[in-house]
Amino acid sequence: MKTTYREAMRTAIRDALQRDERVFLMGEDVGAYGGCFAVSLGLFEEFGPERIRDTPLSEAGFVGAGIGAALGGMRPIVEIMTVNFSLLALDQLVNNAATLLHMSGGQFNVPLVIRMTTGAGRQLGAQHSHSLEGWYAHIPGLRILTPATLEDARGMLWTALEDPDPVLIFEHGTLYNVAGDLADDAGPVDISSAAVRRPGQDISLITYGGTLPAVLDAATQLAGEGIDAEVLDLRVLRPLDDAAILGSVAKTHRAVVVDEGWRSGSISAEISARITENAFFDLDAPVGRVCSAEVPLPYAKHLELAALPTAERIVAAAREAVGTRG
Amino acid sequence: MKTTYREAMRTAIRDALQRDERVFLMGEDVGAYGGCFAVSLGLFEEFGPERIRDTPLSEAGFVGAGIGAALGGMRPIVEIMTVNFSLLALDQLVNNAATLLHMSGGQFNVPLVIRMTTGAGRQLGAQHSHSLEGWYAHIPGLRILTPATLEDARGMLWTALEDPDPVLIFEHGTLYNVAGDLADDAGPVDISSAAVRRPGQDISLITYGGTLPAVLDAATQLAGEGIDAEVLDLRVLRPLDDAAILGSVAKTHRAVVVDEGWRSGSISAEISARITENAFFDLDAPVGRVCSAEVPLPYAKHLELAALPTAERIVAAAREAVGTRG
Amino acid sequence: MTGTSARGTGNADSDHARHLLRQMLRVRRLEEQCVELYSAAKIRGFLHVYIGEEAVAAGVTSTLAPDDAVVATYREHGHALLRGVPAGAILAEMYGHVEGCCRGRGGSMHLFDAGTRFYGGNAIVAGGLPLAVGLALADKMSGRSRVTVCFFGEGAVAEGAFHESLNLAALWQLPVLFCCENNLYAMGTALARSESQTDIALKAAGYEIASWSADGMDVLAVEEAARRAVDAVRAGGGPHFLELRTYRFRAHSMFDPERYRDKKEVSRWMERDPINTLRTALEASGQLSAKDWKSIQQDVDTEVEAAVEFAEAGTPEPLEDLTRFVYSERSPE
Amino acid sequence: MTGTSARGTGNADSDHARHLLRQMLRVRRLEEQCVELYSAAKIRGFLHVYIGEEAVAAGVTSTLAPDDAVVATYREHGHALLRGVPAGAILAEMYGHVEGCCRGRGGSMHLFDAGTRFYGGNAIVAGGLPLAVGLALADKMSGRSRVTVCFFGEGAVAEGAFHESLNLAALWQLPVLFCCENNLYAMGTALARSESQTDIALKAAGYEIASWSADGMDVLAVEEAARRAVDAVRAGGGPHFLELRTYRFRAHSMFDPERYRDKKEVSRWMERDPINTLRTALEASGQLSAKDWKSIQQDVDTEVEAAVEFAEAGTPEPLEDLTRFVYSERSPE
Ligand SMILES: Cc1ncc(C[n+]2csc(CCOP(=O)(O)OP(=O)(O)O)c2C)c(N)n1
Ligand SMILES: Cc1ncc(C[n+]2csc(CCOP(=O)(O)OP(=O)(O)O)c2C)c(N)n1
Ligand SMILES: [Mg+2]
Ligand SMILES: [Mg+2]
Repeated sequence: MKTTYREAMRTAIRDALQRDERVFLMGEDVGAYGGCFAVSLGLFEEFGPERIRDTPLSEAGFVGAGIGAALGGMRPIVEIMTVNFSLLALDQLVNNAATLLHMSGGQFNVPLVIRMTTGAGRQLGAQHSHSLEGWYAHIPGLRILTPATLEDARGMLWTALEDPDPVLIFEHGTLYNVAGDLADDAGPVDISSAAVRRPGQDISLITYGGTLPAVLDAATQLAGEGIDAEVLDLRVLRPLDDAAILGSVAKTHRAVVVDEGWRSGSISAEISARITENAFFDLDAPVGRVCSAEVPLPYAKHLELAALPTAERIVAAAREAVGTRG
Repeated sequence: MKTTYREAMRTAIRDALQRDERVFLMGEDVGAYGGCFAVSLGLFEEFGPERIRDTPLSEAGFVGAGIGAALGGMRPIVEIMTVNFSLLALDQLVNNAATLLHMSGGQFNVPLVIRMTTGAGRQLGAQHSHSLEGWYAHIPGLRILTPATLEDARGMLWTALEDPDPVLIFEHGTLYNVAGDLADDAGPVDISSAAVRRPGQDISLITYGGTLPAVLDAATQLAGEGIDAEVLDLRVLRPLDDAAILGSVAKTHRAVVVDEGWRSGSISAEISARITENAFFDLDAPVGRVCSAEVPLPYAKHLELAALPTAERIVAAAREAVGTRG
Repeated sequence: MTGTSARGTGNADSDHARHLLRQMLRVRRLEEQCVELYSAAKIRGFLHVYIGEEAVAAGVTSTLAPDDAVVATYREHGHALLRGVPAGAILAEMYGHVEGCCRGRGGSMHLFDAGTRFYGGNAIVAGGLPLAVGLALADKMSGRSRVTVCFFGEGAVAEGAFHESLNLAALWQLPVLFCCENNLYAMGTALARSESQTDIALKAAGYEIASWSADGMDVLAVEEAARRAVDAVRAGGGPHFLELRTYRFRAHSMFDPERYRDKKEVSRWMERDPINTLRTALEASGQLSAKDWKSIQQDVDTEVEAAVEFAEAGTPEPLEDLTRFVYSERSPE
Repeated sequence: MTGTSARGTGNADSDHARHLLRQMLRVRRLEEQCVELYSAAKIRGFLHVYIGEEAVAAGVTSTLAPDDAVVATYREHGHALLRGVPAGAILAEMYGHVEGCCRGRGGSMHLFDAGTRFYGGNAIVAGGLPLAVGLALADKMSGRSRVTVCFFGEGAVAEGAFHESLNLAALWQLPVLFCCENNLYAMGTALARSESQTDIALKAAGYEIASWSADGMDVLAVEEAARRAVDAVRAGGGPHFLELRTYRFRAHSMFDPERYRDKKEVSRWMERDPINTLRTALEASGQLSAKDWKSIQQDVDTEVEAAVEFAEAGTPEPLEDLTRFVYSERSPE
């Protein structure tokens, strides 16, 4: 079946609404407007204003209300239009969603799913281009998902809804229009493991979400140069799938981590540190990182592009790692 | 002169208020109450309610107002009682304070200083024990300071106020009562470099802020075992002083990074990644990390202690690194 | 000014009034015990006691049904106790013992209890309001006629979360009762130094929420106001708001030197002690004999002593379990 | 309903009315040009135009002194233009050129200009309100009699930052004028679906802020209301609040299919086009000749054409400069 990432996401939401009465979607303009990125287009008409619930502009309020509704037995899907606005709700996420289970000694779990668009690449400027999913992965108590494929866009939501704890799903804005084939019987997928998107022997390119396409491009280019890169899609940023990461590096002895966050304190740093800690003597080269330049994302196209990880920069980093003698 | 960290900080604030008319202190209970940790005790009486300005409970509002006042020519010191509440103001910090200079093409700098208490160790539970300074260090446009000594408590504030850009000062709650001698002429200190607090040859122990005392303890214990540890106090978490970090490691060939943040995505990960990237072939052992356990901080004393970096755990990590054959 | 609205002298009314008196005394003694235990270093962290404000929690909780929900603040020992959390489980929690209502992980500011639908214990000012809105939303969407009561201080009124929560509750007509415990101070900040509009009930009305204030030192007045509001909420009347005018007799927390208020102001308010007031009124109208009062006191003392013993006898959680409850161990039903 | 409050026919009044007409037309043409350039892919990112709402910015800015400050939203081209940012610098900004008012780093949503004290250009709804409060605080503390005007949409009213900002401004009696551009929709969300209290001016009054509403389709009415408010603020009367009732004729942004509102509603409002309304009234009262109107149009067209040329001729910033302006290059005075 031909579909897009956007449609796959919408199918997942529709499916969840049909499967479980407790599920509802809530957020700014998810209803009458049709969703700011048209993900929920048509669902308002199909499920009505109670279950496709438009909210006022009050991120802290409706995210907190989502936590409360989850405590109250519902299975809310809260959409924050974009990660940029999620900062307004961060207190609710960090101090309530992520802590209630622990503070209550295991009594109150929060089965909440939060979806948001993330990432740059569309000339939206400094306040609308954050890639903070790696940053969120610092918080114990949260599970962080980054669907990069049609299968994951279609399949992660239901599994997330079955999870007893809060799950954040980050959808990269440049992926919504990605089109491709999806099996007719595509359904729920696991939300705990990384996936090898391209097997290879010479180097591990580790990434997730919005940068997966660029990394796959880079791998193709590298293949042309005789470098056989393995591409690992993390899929889940918290908890990280250490076995998959270390397994890949044990085979290739070299790794470059690619993500769209700012380099300092990026999830790439964490992955680099873990690889070094656990596979130091396996490594033939230091773990490389390709991240965003440390600058609020500029509007101008050429500047924005220069700030982001591109296939060229990934290829260059991989070449350097492979060129290094261990 | 005998003094405490708290008093040194207060002296710094008083000094700034006296030096520059544009300086004022604003925050919850900084005035009539005397400051929630008594840092500003007496200043309300001395400088009056305009310059020691109590605010309502509205972190987003008064942090944003601080940004505006800085744009308007003042030199505000905004106190957020604790880092835990700063999450409510994060949008203002990330989307305004850190971006205005860039978005405006260099026109509007934000000469704002924000002070807050950080850290655990006082049985305050999951919502009052965050150590997020390393997390904040991810944001370009901010400068992050972590005074750990009396000199720095006394000296960092004025230099921060002279900085044209936003500076966040994190004061660890367990340091306020630390007492010691401070030179009578102690004054402004630099806010760009790390400092060696104990020179050593065998291993670099890299830390900052609230964990410096435990690291110094650990170094003393290690000395008893014949391990000569160098203790590096980062002082500034953004931008990091790479030269100091790499310089120390070039000498010792081994490093353990200690911080109170949760391990995944901690500033320790960033430091580990940088060392590996820049000094991979100098290292005789993988860079070690001693961080907090990945759990919302529990109230019970024994559990909290078990979650935090202690001298014992630092010693153990250092022993392991030194025991590793390069 | 120290009068009380105790009116009925029927048997049932008398029983009920004595019950409220007992409830307030239970809170008072428990809190006094906490202060003592804090001084003895048995309890650590931040401790905020409710002494002086007992009429508010006693009056409001007395109007609730067992499956209603309560969301409170870090000053919540009394609310937990009156909703049915055993005093022993509360004290054991503050001891950091596994027998505590949160296994010692929450502490004084984070009491929770699933059995009584007590949703904390929130140490972020105004942080509980959105949760209460969500709990009420769940009830409304599920067609249940439960009420969620949310307690918070007047300091919370300045926070954005207050504003967003009231608007959502009113917009969606949710079954939630907001109870503002207006004790005139947020730590050291007097109401007039934090709100341009000091009439809190009026402020709430600006969201089109039915809203009124009551004398928070008079448990019968609180109860009457609360009953009216709870009944209306339960009947589908949408959110309601109560401003309960009260005062805390003690410092904000164990670290507060109370530089911001006058001793005379405190003693003026102490003349209106909600427990004394009710006791005196009941005695005057013959509804409370010396024997009654003594027996109430004895019962309460016994309860609190037993609670201390329970807490003392508690055990610390094993260190191996440190990272439990970060994620759930089982799927929810 | 389509009447206008244009009354005076004195020469000065006529000149002034024609000036306002010109100002609105400048905004209109610039915005139309933006839409065209967006379609031609010269401008990218998000683009929000102000067509239909010109009377608001024109009426308010006309009452300001040169050193007053303005804080606006992502729908701010008109405000920037009317405060004196050259049209060429605005368009060059959207081209991403170094000649743009922010060197191409800000784009459509982030116009800034130090020279005219234009503080953006903020793409976080309600994110500008606390900044405006702070700017006003700086003025008050420095004893300056400047006014800070903060524009925002009615959608911002639900955000916590709105609440916190109004309270601070009122509490501290700061010289700030809040201007709510109530165009009835926040993207696709109609006012009644986002606010339990839809009378925004009334809501503001709940903070003890002097507050009134004006017809935002009538530039003279806006100006009159604004003048009264600005004068009061400047005279030390504390914060003021204006609700300006207006309507956007175009989609929210270039990506909006406008499923949430009726075409008929839009055309009803278009009958009240602020430019047509004033033009017709001035023509009817003999204050605007056909020649006058033609010359205004020609001037404006010339200005906008020149701006496009300026933007087209602009240059991209060198890539080496990517990380400039993350930190300052020099100390401030
Ligand atoms: C968001 C936030 N900011 C600051 C604090 C610190 N703090 C704890 S209690 C308190 C005062 C709250 O006053 P109020 O809401 O009136 O409740 P009361 O203590 O009087 O019961 C403050 C400022 C906090 N816990 N949360
Ligand atoms: C905090 C935040 N949440 C969501 C958005 C996305 N968004 C951009 S404009 C807008 C609608 C704002 O409506 P209003 O304030 O009425 O202004 P208008 O666009 O009508 O001028 C929304 C929801 C945002 N920019 N910021
Ligand atoms: Mg209070
Ligand atoms: Mg609007």
